[in-house]
Amino acid sequence: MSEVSLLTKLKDAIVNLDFDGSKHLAQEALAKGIPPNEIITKAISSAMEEVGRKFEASEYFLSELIVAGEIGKEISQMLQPYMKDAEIKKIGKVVIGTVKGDLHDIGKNIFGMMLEAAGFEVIDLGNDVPAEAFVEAVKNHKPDIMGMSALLTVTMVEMENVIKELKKAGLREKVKVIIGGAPITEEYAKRIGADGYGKDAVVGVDICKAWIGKK
Amino acid sequence: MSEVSLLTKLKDAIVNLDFDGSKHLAQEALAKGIPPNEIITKAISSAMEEVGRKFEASEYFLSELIVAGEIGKEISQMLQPYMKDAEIKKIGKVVIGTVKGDLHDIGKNIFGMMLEAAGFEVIDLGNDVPAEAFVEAVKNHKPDIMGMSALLTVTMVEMENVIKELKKAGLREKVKVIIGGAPITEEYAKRIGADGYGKDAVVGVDICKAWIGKK
Amino acid sequence: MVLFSKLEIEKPSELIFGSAKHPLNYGFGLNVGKGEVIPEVKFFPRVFSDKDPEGFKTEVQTITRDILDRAVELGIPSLQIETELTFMETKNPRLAAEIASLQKWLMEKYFDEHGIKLGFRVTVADIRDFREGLRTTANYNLMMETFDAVSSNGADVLSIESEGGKDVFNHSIIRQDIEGIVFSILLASLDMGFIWKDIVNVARRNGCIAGGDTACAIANTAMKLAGGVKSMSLPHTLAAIVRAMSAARSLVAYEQGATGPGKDCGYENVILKAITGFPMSMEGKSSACAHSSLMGNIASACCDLWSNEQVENLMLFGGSAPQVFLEILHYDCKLMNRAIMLGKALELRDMLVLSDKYDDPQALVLSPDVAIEVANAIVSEYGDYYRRVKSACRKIVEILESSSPLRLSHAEARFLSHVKNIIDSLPDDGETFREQMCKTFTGKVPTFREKDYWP
Amino acid sequence: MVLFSKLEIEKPSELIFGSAKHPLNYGFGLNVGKGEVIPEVKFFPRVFSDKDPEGFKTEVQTITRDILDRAVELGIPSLQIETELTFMETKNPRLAAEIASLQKWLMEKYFDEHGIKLGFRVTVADIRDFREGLRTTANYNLMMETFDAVSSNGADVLSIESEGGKDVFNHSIIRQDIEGIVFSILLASLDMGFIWKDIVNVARRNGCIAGGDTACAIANTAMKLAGGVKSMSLPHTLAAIVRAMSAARSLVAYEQGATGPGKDCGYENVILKAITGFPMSMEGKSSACAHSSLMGNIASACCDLWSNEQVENLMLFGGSAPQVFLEILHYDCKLMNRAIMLGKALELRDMLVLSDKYDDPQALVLSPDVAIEVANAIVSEYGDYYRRVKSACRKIVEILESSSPLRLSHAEARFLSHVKNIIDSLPDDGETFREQMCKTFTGKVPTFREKDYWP
Ligand SMILES: [Zn+2]
Ligand SMILES: [Zn+2]
Ligand SMILES: [Zn+2]
Repeated sequence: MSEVSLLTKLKDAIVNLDFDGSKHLAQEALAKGIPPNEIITKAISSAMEEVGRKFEASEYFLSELIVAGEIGKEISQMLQPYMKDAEIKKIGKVVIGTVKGDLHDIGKNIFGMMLEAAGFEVIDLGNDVPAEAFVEAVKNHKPDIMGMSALLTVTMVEMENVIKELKKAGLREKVKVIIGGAPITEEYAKRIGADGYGKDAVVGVDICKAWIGKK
Repeated sequence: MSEVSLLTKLKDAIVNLDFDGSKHLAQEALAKGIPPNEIITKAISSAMEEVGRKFEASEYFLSELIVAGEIGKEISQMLQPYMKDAEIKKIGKVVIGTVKGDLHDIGKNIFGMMLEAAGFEVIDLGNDVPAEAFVEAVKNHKPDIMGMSALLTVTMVEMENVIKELKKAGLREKVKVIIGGAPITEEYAKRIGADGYGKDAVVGVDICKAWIGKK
Repeated sequence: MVLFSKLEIEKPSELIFGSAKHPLNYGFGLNVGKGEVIPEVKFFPRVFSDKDPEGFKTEVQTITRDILDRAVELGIPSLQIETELTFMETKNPRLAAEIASLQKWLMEKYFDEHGIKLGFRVTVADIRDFREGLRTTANYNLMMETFDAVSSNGADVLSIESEGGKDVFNHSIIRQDIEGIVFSILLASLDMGFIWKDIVNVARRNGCIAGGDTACAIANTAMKLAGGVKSMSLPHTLAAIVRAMSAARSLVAYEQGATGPGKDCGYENVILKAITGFPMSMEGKSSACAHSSLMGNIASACCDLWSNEQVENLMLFGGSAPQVFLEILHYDCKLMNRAIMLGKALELRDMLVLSDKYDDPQALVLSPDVAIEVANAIVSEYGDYYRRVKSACRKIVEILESSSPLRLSHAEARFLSHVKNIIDSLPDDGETFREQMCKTFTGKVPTFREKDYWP
Repeated sequence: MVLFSKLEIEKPSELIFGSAKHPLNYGFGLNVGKGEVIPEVKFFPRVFSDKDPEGFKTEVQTITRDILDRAVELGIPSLQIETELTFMETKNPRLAAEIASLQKWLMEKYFDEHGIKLGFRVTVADIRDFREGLRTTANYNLMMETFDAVSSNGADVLSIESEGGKDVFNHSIIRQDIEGIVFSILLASLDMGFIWKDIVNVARRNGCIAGGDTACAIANTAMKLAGGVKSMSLPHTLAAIVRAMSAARSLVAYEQGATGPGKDCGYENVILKAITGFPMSMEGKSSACAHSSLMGNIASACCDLWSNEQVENLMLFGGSAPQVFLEILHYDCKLMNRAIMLGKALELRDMLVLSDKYDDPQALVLSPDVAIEVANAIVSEYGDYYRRVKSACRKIVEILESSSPLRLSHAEARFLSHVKNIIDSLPDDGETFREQMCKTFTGKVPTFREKDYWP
């Protein structure tokens, strides 16, 4: 099998959510000497893009996106020992968390998973994260992007507070801020001074990729 | 016709909401030399009490109470020129008003009308009355009682504010405070430090009469 | 002027939800009264300062989008949105126009993207100050300017809750003064004749629909005063009588050229639907968010649009209150529409009617058979604003007295016979009545002036 | 242990609102499932600090009185109030007892003064911490103490929304992992077997009724994730399948001696009513205040109590939100009860059913005919927690595939055939399945421990 057709098969296996098949094909690719980096960009990343497209076209469910993301992540991890340090470098760093008072995290988790599959390093602060913890994380980890999520209207106001605290700490200009969650709208994001609004995880990841590309 | 039966007939006429009949009978009583004071206590006041009882017993509607109150008031005014100054003295003075933000006044008007029929002097501050105006009125008119009404839940919180302002002005101990209106409850009255709660105008007037009696 | 001298819908079995004799087609593909009941959702913005028009615009935009999003999530096929302008908005025609066009733009977007059929009613506030007079005052002109602004900026249907006669009514209702109440409804009719001529002109000029008016300031005030089943504030029979009489008043809009859909809070719309054949919006059970009533189910029996009346844009667990109430309306409509599809509309209608009809005199008035009797009493005196009010009153008193199993308390029965005596003692002709009443109320009700009604 | 090996209600025409095979009588004269649908109102207190038990008591008292006042104003004949204890209240049995007895005292007062029939359900929160383990932990004991406290202080009916298996479910549902979902429902069944034995004992000791449980943490999570008609978060067929399977889990309460009324948010109650013949509380349209759903009407088709699920004690124009939603529930019930009186209950039920049935797979599950098929699939494997979940799954997939005019998207159809393959590949016996799954989930879901379910 040619390199190209092997990578295409791997990509298809991921798109079809075939975990075992993907694993075998990735091992085969490694055995054939295909550089891990190429496996990641030509098979895994493009599979994730395809799955994202299918989701946007209402052919795939969000839950299938998650499964694809998990397969992609596991295979990437499998490839890591075979990569040179320089190659492991992530395309960007993102700190994410659900704001104070909000105990719901499904949306944030999906976003984090998809960011990782897209090649980002993700630092997940978890749920019910107070403003200070966001500020601390930005100070210590120096991420390119900070993402906040809220599922409840009563907690979404906390986002504005976090941005204020970032400003006070003189960190607002050092990081792009993206927000998301059921009650959030484009207008709200603008009003509180966020840089972007991800109406779903796919859109959110696209925005992050665009920001990194421009840097 | 004996004095007693004449006053009984007048009382009945008021209870039956017969305006013209009441007027004639009152004139007849005056002509017979019955002292105005006696006409008021033995006919008008006791008619009002009877109407109040009928209302409490679900035989009369509130609207009928109002009509009776108006008849009583008009006849009292008719008798005034025949009374000595000492006799005109009211049994007590009440300042009433609907709190700031609230434009509804039917309840307060009924209360005022019934207070007058019961022999009180009533100073009506109207609707949408700011806290300062209540305080000013208590300072200037030195009433025995101050009554506040609210029809809306959003405005009822203003009552607490008025009581606070009274305290600040050192007037809280000089006046009894009664409150009423659709959203008000006994608990609420207690919580904000009012002296009484009138669940309807009849009960409110009874409370005011009891307060005056005790003085 | 259109004179309705007979009923457009004469059979009780044809006075039914989802179907009007003269259906309407407007907005983005909306068909009203043509075999489908459509939710009409109305909201109250949360803006805490009248001095913040930008905040107002953002709030209305958010609410409108929320509503449309929920409609799409639920798969709602047809929807009407009503914007009831506040005083502040009505006094600012430019702001009203901006808000209307913003909402219309959103509606167009959702119609294009999701195919949801949409209609847009704008209700202008009656901003007249009774102390200044009712006609040709600055506020009157401003109000008409706002009608013009919204109708040339997206409104499909124009409405108002006009308040003529309200001062005399308020004075009279709390005194159970039947003469005064009849007089106030006569005044309201005269006032409507004046303002609806102008509204219909504005609507025609801008190619939009003159909807209808509601006796909110009169009949709903009586309803609210009457209160719950055990409340003794006001006879419930009086509230019922006021409702029946108020139909004679609200009819004036249609005589001046309005074509419906009548406005939600006019419970008298059942009677008006029988007279005019125009589709009507109604509210009841699912407008408990705005006020309690004893006719939650029967109010839906003849509706073409089904409304929540008004709900503040608070957040509930299930979404914003306008979204939540849209969802409730939607399921109410879905049930009625399924009954229509199954050919069982009349059976459902009768269940709705009978579930309330005999529990309160106010509910009885909304029963299709009763509504048609009252409607007949009104059109039998067509053209005479005074005599038709009296006629409606006499008819409903007669019906209330003989409607077992409706049980009236002793006090209610006593009150009913009192009304009969009064009504029979009123003069035959409006001129005499006018003279008597103008004498009584001039001075007694400070804002009442004869020349506001007979210029 | 009661084993339901056949259905108590076998004919779809007998699975209907207001009537259960085994009605219940409790509280102040309340008859549930005996020819009348009764509103069950539930509220969420506005107390902003968990550290303010006095504020809590005052708030609950105010809400209870508001509800009872509105009930009297509307002339509501029968009413159930549900108090769902918060974590804070559940962790404080003395406070829970005080609140229960305060509410009960108010109910007695209104029953005495106004003759309104009243029932009182108390739902205790599942306060167990999965990290500590599910059985015989301090929190478990505290929870049982609170059951004891409220049932000896006024509660008529005890309920809980137990959460066994929820961690495995959460992990599995967002991955569409059918095996994991089946396993989580098996875990939930085992957990219920344990806790309901204890709850039934407490109830018997205190002479009150063990109501029922709900698969809220499982099936309602799936429903919420599935979202609106156009949402692609989760297959709606998956949410439907989870609902059907979850009935096998919620049945366990009745096997342990609960007698209903089942708890409102268990939409699987339709299936359970067919199996057990016990009366059920349901929620739908009028619980839009708590969450949106695509089965607002069909959910009422078989209810005996009709609930608003949960509403925060906010103020709306028409009164407090619990008052407003009580009024809406009341009119829903009034319609159903009138249909019963007119001998047209079945016709109304079918309108309610057909208005939603084919619009979403989740609605289809609640249709009486479908519910009875699923119920049969469950009892055909009675006594085997694992096999009956599989059986329900297979049955509902079969029904969903063949239910025209239900239209499934390409993606949904693809998903359904995937489920069929998975279900057919599962082992026959629970032991093998248990071994496989425990291996899979131990470690993967950090809070999952085999010994919590197989001690
Ligand atoms: Zn209105
Ligand atoms: Zn209205
Ligand atoms: Zn629940």
